[in-house]
Amino acid sequence: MNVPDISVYYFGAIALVLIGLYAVLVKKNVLKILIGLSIMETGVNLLLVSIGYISGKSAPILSEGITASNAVDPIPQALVLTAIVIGVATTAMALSVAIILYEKYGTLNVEEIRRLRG
Amino acid sequence: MNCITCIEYIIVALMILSAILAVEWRDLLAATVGMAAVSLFASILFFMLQAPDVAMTEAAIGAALSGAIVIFAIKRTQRFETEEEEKPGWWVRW
Amino acid sequence: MNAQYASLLIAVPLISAFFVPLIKGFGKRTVKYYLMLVTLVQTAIAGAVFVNVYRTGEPMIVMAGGWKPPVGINLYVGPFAALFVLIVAIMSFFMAVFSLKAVETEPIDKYAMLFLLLMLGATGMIATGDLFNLFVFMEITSISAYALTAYNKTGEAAEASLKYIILGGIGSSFFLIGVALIYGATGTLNMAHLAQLAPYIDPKVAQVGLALLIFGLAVEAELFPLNAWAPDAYQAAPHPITAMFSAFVVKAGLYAAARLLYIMQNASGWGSVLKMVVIMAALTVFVAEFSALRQRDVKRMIAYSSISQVGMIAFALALGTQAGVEAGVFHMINHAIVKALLFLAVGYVGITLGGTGIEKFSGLGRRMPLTAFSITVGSLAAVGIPLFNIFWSKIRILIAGVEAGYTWGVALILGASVVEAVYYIRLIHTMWFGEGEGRIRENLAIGTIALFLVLLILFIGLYPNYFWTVSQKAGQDIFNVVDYVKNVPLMGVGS
Amino acid sequence: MLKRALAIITLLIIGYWLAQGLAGVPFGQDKMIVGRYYLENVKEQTGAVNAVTAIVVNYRGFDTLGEVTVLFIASTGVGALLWRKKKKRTARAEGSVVLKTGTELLFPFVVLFGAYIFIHGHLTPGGGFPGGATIATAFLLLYMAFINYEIPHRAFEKTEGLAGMGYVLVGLIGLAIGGYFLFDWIWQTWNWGHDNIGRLFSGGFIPIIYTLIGIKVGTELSGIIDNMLKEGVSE
Repeated sequence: MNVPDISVYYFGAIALVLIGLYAVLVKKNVLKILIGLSIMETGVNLLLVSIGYISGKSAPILSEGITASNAVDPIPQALVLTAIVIGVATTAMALSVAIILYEKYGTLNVEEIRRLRG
Repeated sequence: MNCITCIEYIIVALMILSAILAVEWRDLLAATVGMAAVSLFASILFFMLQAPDVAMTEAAIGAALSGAIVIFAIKRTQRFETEEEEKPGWWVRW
Repeated sequence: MNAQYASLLIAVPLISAFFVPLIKGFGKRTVKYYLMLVTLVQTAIAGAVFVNVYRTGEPMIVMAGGWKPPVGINLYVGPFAALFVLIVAIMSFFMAVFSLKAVETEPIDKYAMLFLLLMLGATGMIATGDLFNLFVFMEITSISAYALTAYNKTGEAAEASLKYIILGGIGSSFFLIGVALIYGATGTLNMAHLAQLAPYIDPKVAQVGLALLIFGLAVEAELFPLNAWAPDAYQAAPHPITAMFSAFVVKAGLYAAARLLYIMQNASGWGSVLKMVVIMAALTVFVAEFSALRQRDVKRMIAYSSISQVGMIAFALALGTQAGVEAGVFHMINHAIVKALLFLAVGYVGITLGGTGIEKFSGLGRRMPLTAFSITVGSLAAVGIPLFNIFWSKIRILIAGVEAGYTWGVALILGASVVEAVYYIRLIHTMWFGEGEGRIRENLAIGTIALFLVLLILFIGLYPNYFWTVSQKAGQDIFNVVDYVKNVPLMGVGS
Repeated sequence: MLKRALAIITLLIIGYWLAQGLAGVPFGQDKMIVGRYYLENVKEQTGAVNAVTAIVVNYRGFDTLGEVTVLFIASTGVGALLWRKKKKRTARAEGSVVLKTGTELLFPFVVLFGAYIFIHGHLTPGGGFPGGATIATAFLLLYMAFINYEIPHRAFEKTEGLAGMGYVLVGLIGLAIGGYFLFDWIWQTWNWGHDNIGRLFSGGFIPIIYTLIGIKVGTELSGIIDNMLKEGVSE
């Protein structure tokens, strides 16, 4: 079993994805699950940006002497801008559903909700 | 190992630590703060990865606003997690 | 017709949805009629696009912003997309008519916006030719679907929606990791360009990336480990929305998965991903049919039946042969018609009699003869009786499966069909021979739509060849990647 | 405990699998194909200095249209789900004097700063989304400082719809003038601002679209905050 050789950014991103997934898998509280999902999304965004990074080059804003040959890849950054906004949209949607759940059942624990439904 | 690399390591470590705390804390308000901290550290990392646009957006939307709406939701529901039993994966059961 | 005008398919629903806040002051009925009008306009545009594509035989390539494909985003309205965009528009129109009667929960203006955007998302998913754009449209579809699932604001609806959100969130994160891997390995996001570069991707990256993409889409496409949300959401959503889920939202996910699979067919490690999809599909069929058997609620039972049919389509699409893909597309069309009819009729019963439990259906043949007749035809078609449309597509899937060497899968589907027959015949028996009296007047508009769909089922059942040639063309559009790449006007970037 | 251990083992397997895939995509290396084209041509083709903005609004403008739609869906959906016949705010504690005075003083400046961020999106980092979020933060401050404050709902909803329609209309004008949906007609057909790249009046339709997006995002996020903060009251 060989250990894959990855950089610290990749490691951080994968760690965030796994921690978020752990919360989604194991936790019972709805809001905790949603916090887990949000952490997962942050991890994915970090992964995307670090894939576009090129060592020793600077931000893709082509003023002040920065030319096309020494800028990092702009596409992943554009994608992440979109992904962040989509993430907050999902979170807002999910939270309002959680509020309805709490109003109907008086709890946020998913096991209790299941029991109350019978 | 120069200084920049060691700052990278420290920030990644802090980010993972706050993620773990955000998942483990029973107090949801504290967990939300942990989630916002993850976003902030990620935004520093974005800045170090030469992505200032993303760093700004993440700080404004990922850390501030999504933290704020989670706090509003907590205000309308309950603040503490109840004790839990061992039955993972409610959402995969039919 | 200038190919760029196909962009109206996206622009018209979008601008109409943004227009709704300005007319909401005129009252509920206005908003509902406005919804009908917009879907009708969309149907007209989709019809024009369909006629154009099938008459010229050339796909319409929309280049957003005037940039040529790998630089800009393109929409690829080929034979498949033209056909399904039309189906999406027609079904939306029918369901907009049905919403007149079926949806009374406030706020209607928000319902209309979400309805239009759900239609827009499915249209975009089918038409797009760019990997990340596919993700954006997937999110449009799924977020509006989350909101519409919980629209009734009952406890069940909220729970179903939350399940959907959690699974969908995991799915979209996985999809995005897949996009990151594929982008990192190729440096492009355009599907045609990806197809050209696929053979040069590192095999491990290609395998992991493609598996993640398919895994992410499996939530929308309702494949086995990720479809736990589907029955709950189908049951809890407003009736027209349930029909839309079954008729085209899931199809958009299936199509996207199939398109990505065949785009990457030159990458090494492709075969193993294909096998994974076949196994997931077979499990979907099996689990869903046996769960359907023990349901007491008719809407939920039909939901399970719909999921099992979706598994069959996924099985056909993942066979990796041309016959399989064509049969899968034919089954998609038939399934859309049959399930739209069934959910329409069952939903109508639900709003008139106040529930969809099996006891409400007792003696329905005497109480609401037209509705009962539609449900009967739909059930018989869903089982796959000869003379009805699904028979033809099912038998083609089975033949394609045997040819591709998946005899165990074919045996499983045949067994599942027997189970399906059991519960549908139980339903028909309850309707025609159960107790129940008191004739109820049936709504004319809904009756007309139901009759139209019934006639369509019978027509395809008797003369399958018209639709079979259309779906053959659409299937070749998915399967024949060489033509796909040739049709997209790629500009040479990089080398 | 057993289930938890099982979950952790599954996660580690997934992580190992992902890491193996990622090992094939080395960190810090130049993998650009399309990205190189953008960097080389961005100034002549779009007039923007910030390549990310040019990609977001111009080259991949279709994605951004979808993104705006997603946020619109979220605000509509939150509005639909938290809809009650009668709603009112339930805050009990008034903000402190510092918060109230500070908010009164800062509010115009925060809004102005948000506007600055989205108008200069083609020159500096930022753009419509962070700018809109900043504006929403200003309204958030108002909500926190004053118990009875509410945004003007009808006006905000209409602004939201109009800004969205404006974006699609700009795209449709492109279809009419240049023949392509979301075509940059200001820069490529009318050739406005070609001699002042790097200053405010350049970048084709990017400032226009980012202004529309900024207004839309600001109103939408304020609407979400408003819906989250108010609870239904029974009569």
